[in-house]
Amino acid sequence: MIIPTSYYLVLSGVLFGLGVVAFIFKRNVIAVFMSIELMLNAVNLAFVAFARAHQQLDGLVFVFFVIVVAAAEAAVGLAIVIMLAQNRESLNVERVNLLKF
Amino acid sequence: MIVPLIVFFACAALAVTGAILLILAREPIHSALSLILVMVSLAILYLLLGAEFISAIQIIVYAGAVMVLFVFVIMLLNAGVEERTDFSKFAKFAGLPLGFFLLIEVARWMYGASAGSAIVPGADAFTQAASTRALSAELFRKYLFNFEATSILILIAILGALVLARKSQ
Amino acid sequence: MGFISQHSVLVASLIKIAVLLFIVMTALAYLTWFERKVVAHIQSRWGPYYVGAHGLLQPLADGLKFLFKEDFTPPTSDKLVYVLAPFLALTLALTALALIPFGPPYVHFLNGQPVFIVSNIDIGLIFLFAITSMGVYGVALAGWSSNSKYPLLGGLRSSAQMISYEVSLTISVVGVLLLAGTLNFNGIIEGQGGYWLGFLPRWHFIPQIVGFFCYLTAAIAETNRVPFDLPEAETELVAGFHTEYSSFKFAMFFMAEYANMITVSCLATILFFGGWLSPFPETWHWQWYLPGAGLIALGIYCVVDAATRMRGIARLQLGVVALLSLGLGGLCLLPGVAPYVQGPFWFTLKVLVFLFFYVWVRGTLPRFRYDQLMSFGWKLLLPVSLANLVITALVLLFPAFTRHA
Amino acid sequence: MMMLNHMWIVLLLPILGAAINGLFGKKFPKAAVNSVAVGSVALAFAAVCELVREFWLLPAGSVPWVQSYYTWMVAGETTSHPFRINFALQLDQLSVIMLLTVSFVGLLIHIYSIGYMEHEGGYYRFFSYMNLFMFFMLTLVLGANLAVLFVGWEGVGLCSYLLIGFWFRKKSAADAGKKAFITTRLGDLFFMIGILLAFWTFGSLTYGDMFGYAAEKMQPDTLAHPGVLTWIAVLLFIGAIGKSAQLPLYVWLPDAMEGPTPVSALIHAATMVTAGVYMVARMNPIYSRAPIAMYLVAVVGGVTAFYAATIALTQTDIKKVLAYSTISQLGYMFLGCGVGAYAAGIFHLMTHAFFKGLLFLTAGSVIHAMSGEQDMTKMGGLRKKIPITYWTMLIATLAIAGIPGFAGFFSKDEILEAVKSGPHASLWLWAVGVAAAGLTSFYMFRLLFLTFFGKPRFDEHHAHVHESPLKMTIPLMILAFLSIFGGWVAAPKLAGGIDYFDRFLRPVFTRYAPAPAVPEVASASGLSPGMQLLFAVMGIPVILAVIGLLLAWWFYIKNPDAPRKLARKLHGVYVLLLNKYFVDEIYGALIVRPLLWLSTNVLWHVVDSGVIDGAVNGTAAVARESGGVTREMQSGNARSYASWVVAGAVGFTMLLLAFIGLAVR
Repeated sequence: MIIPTSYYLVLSGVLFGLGVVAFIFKRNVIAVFMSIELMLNAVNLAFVAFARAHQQLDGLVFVFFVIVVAAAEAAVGLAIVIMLAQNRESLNVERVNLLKF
Repeated sequence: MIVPLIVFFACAALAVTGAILLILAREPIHSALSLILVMVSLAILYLLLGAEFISAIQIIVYAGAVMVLFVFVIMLLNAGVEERTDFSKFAKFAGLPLGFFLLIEVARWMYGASAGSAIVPGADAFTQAASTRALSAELFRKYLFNFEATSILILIAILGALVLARKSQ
Repeated sequence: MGFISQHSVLVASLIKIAVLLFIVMTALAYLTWFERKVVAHIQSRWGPYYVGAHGLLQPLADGLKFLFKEDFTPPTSDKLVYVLAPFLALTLALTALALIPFGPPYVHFLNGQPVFIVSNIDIGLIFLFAITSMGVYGVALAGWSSNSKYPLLGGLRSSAQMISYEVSLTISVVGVLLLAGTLNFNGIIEGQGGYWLGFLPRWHFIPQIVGFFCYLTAAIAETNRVPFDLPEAETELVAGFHTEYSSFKFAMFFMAEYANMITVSCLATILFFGGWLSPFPETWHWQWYLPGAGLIALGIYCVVDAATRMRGIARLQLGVVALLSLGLGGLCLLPGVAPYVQGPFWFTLKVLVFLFFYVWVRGTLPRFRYDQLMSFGWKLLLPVSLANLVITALVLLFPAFTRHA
Repeated sequence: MMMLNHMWIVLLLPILGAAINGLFGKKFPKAAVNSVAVGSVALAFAAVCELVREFWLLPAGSVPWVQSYYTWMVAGETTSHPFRINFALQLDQLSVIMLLTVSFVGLLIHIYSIGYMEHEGGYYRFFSYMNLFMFFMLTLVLGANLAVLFVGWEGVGLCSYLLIGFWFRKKSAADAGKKAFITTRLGDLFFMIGILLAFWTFGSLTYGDMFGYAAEKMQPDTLAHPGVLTWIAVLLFIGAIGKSAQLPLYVWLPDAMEGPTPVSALIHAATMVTAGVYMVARMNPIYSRAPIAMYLVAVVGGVTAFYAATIALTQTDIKKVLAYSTISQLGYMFLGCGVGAYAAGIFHLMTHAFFKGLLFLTAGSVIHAMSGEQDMTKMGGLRKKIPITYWTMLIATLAIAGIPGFAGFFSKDEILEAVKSGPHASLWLWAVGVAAAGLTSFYMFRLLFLTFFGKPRFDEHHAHVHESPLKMTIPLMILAFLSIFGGWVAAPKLAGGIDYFDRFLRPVFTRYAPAPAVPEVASASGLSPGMQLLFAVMGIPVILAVIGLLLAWWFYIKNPDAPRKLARKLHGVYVLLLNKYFVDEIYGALIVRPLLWLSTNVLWHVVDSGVIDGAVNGTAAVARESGGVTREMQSGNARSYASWVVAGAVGFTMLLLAFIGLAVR
């Protein structure tokens, strides 16, 4: 009994959507970051599934790259978060609203 | 053999619940844990898909390093319960519905996109094809430049993190 | 019967898991005994002595004590995570062992399943790392969830420390991978077969001596052992991340730590010391009798000891131990059995050496300061292991050195 | 053949020196700066010598020797005659002469500068500029087409600007620099037009192609029918006027004396200002085909020679006198070229480089000795105190005055000879030239006497007069030697023999010469060699020179108050000359003030502040207003931003589903 690719893809779609919702919904900066990670993961799943479906390794390689990017982004992002927390005593993105008119 | 299907649905359920928990949890650390849950179940799915190496990497890098960093930061900043402010009316009334709409759209679209390629050969064949050796060959021959580029990216990330950290002291 | 024949793989795995669990648990228990004894002797004490002969029943007593103590959960703690942490720690620690080949793969059941390894997967090493890399959470979450100062600090330290040293750990191993050209444990071990100059075993620790020491250091740090045991530095943070833990949850952390020790030692054995390979050429057949001889010698020692120094119950225990070891020794001497015991015998021997080394280090070295720890990890260990990796790769570019073209 | 194939080395060395000193010189000790600067020039000179040695061995067929190193500019590849300029270098007899002169005099002056600039700030800057100048000058000389020549042309202009304004804190110096630059630029404008016209005419800027085209495909212009050739020649010559400070664009050169004396010696006497002459000589095939232009060159040259000489009579600043004499000598060179005696012109260029360089250096030495005093009326009686300077300057003066036996005599005599009896002879020009010769000797000896003879006119207690160090005097001696014997290559001609210099340069000027070719400048009349020699020696120029000498002696030694009397008698003339014919004032009134008025009232108040600022501010205002409208969206709340992003994503997916989604199904 083999599992159709569409299952995986739909799953990844759902995860991605949830990631988007989380991205909007969460107020905590770190959590927002996590939702980004979630989206990336969803995309990875799609990549692997396609790679499997077309019997090509490129998808896997791309997953590899995505993971690398995610790692880099986490490193810098979290450093920024720390700075943020030190400069203004709140992790709530809505309270960090200097970037405006 | 029904086992893979069971595994798939189990992991899928875990992943989705994890994602939902990530949204609902008020403690950042719980969000982190639920995200780890998602990642682990995804790793199992990768195994199911026959991408052993990727699943291992998924665990090592994501669950083992990135998420640890998250947890570490949460602990360091002692991030408490998140306050559910709603300063942005647009986000409240338009954002979330749009988000869910997008969720449905994407899911539907993915389904449509994959409708054509539903036939999937046995995992073992792919496992052979996607052996670590083959993968590395692909990575270091065809995608060598991109690989190097990512290394530069990592380097820059490290430097950036260093600079930020230094300034913060 | 039909079920078994159908799912023979499943059954075999279950059996192996059960046996392994039993052995490991016992081993953990007696590892504590071993450690206390050795440290005691290093510090010229007797160590556990009264509970059973040579304190042999001490671990049992400890286990009972842990079981019957009150399991106290701090009210302010984050219940879910608080409970989750120790389970996570122990589970991961034990799961890692499932990948270790304790003996050669050609020893197998009727259905062709190898006896000495639970799951012989293609990328074992990476999977091992995957599992150990998750191990951080046990400590970190424990520190966070118990919602108190010292544990938090301990958790912070440990997560930082483990991430930092995991990097060098992995990199120091890559050199071996380059030499072996495979991620499969059995592959790595068999790659180390053969001899230089006829007698010097082709073990990786000779070309990878630098990598080996890097690995050793990083491994000690990974397992939070002295001199890197800052997460639980008694003198600074009462007991570090498990300050708030009592009774059996504490015991789980304890076991997890020792299980990790074992795992890491096994890994060192596999990667650098040829796993279950014997140091002597196959042609020296007398080595087949070594296991049996060793056990019998132990038995005789116990008999003598019991006869001369022990009294009452203790004498009885030693008698039992003596009987066991004599019996096993005799079994191992049987020509039909001897060849199969070789692998496990050598493996265990090497692992024991490493464990002894662990304890030895603990008995001798003082604890690092935190900044020292970090700077050591990032500024010394990482560059060295990186250099080792690069040099290995460069050397391997010369076809003369490559074994797997 | 090595150097021949690698002529660029000659250029590379100075630019390297300039770069090193310019970039790192600030940190270097002076010794290092010296060794870099002088070393690079010395090596360049050595390279030139090797180059010349190899050039001698070259078969006549392969002269001129052209080496193209890379394609510099290309345009209109597809058109009938594309615009393609190679960075090419050319070596022939003319460039050989120039190369030797420039590099050798340059080397000497570099050495001299070590001593002269010792106590100056911006030491490294000075030498870096000097090297840069050497580079550009050599480029100018070696270039194989007008474009490369133009690069050198502008480059030397730039360096001259930088070096005149070397003491940029002194306003007069800075102004002088600007004046020089702008005035020359005025000429360069026409020069550039000339180049473009030349390209338009010949379809190429490479000398060979241009001249070949002119020789084969074009009819020479005549006095009656001036054509495009004349235009090209005239335009180029205007550039030369600017560069070589001829009437009416000479005004910058006297002010250029604000720069350090070695600069005046190198740039404003020996090399750069002669670039114009070189250019005319280089373009000789064109000039020979444009009689009007030729005549113009001759007239401008002759008139300038005389005019500048008259001004020099009354100047009291030692360097100013030399400046005007330079102008007038340059006039001689143009006069020579103008009458078709290019070789004579170049010959005078070379000898002039020697003795005028020497004169400036000695002047510098005097100034050095007087610790900065430049006014001759405050000198005097220096003969005993600085003997070397005195003797060398005497030699130079004799040379420039054209006293027989010295370099200047031969070259000047050759020019005047050509003016008198050349193919384009013109008697009045000859008269002018001769008069100028007399004046030259007068003012030069005036300078000499005022400086070195009579009783000191400064209090000897304060001014501690001292001879310059060796590194300054040795170049003086070498140049003095050259100012004596530098001209003897042409000596045999006077004895009825042939002029080796002329013989050597001849191919350059005959290759494309329009028939009839210039006859070998042999004896003008059928007199016997001895008589010729006599005539030549006793020729009118010489006599006038001697008269000038005597007059100067009578005026400034015999009875020193005679000049004042004379000045009182001829008051009008005196004032006129003293104020250089009020040319600066006239230019100021005619050109500078209107220009200032225009730029202030029109360009500034109307165009700049009105139109341009208005446009800029307008843009800014528009942006501000529009931003004010849309900025409300920028709530600064990340979540709303995210929501907007999602909205966009949704819209996009809708589109995709609308178009592609169907296809996928």
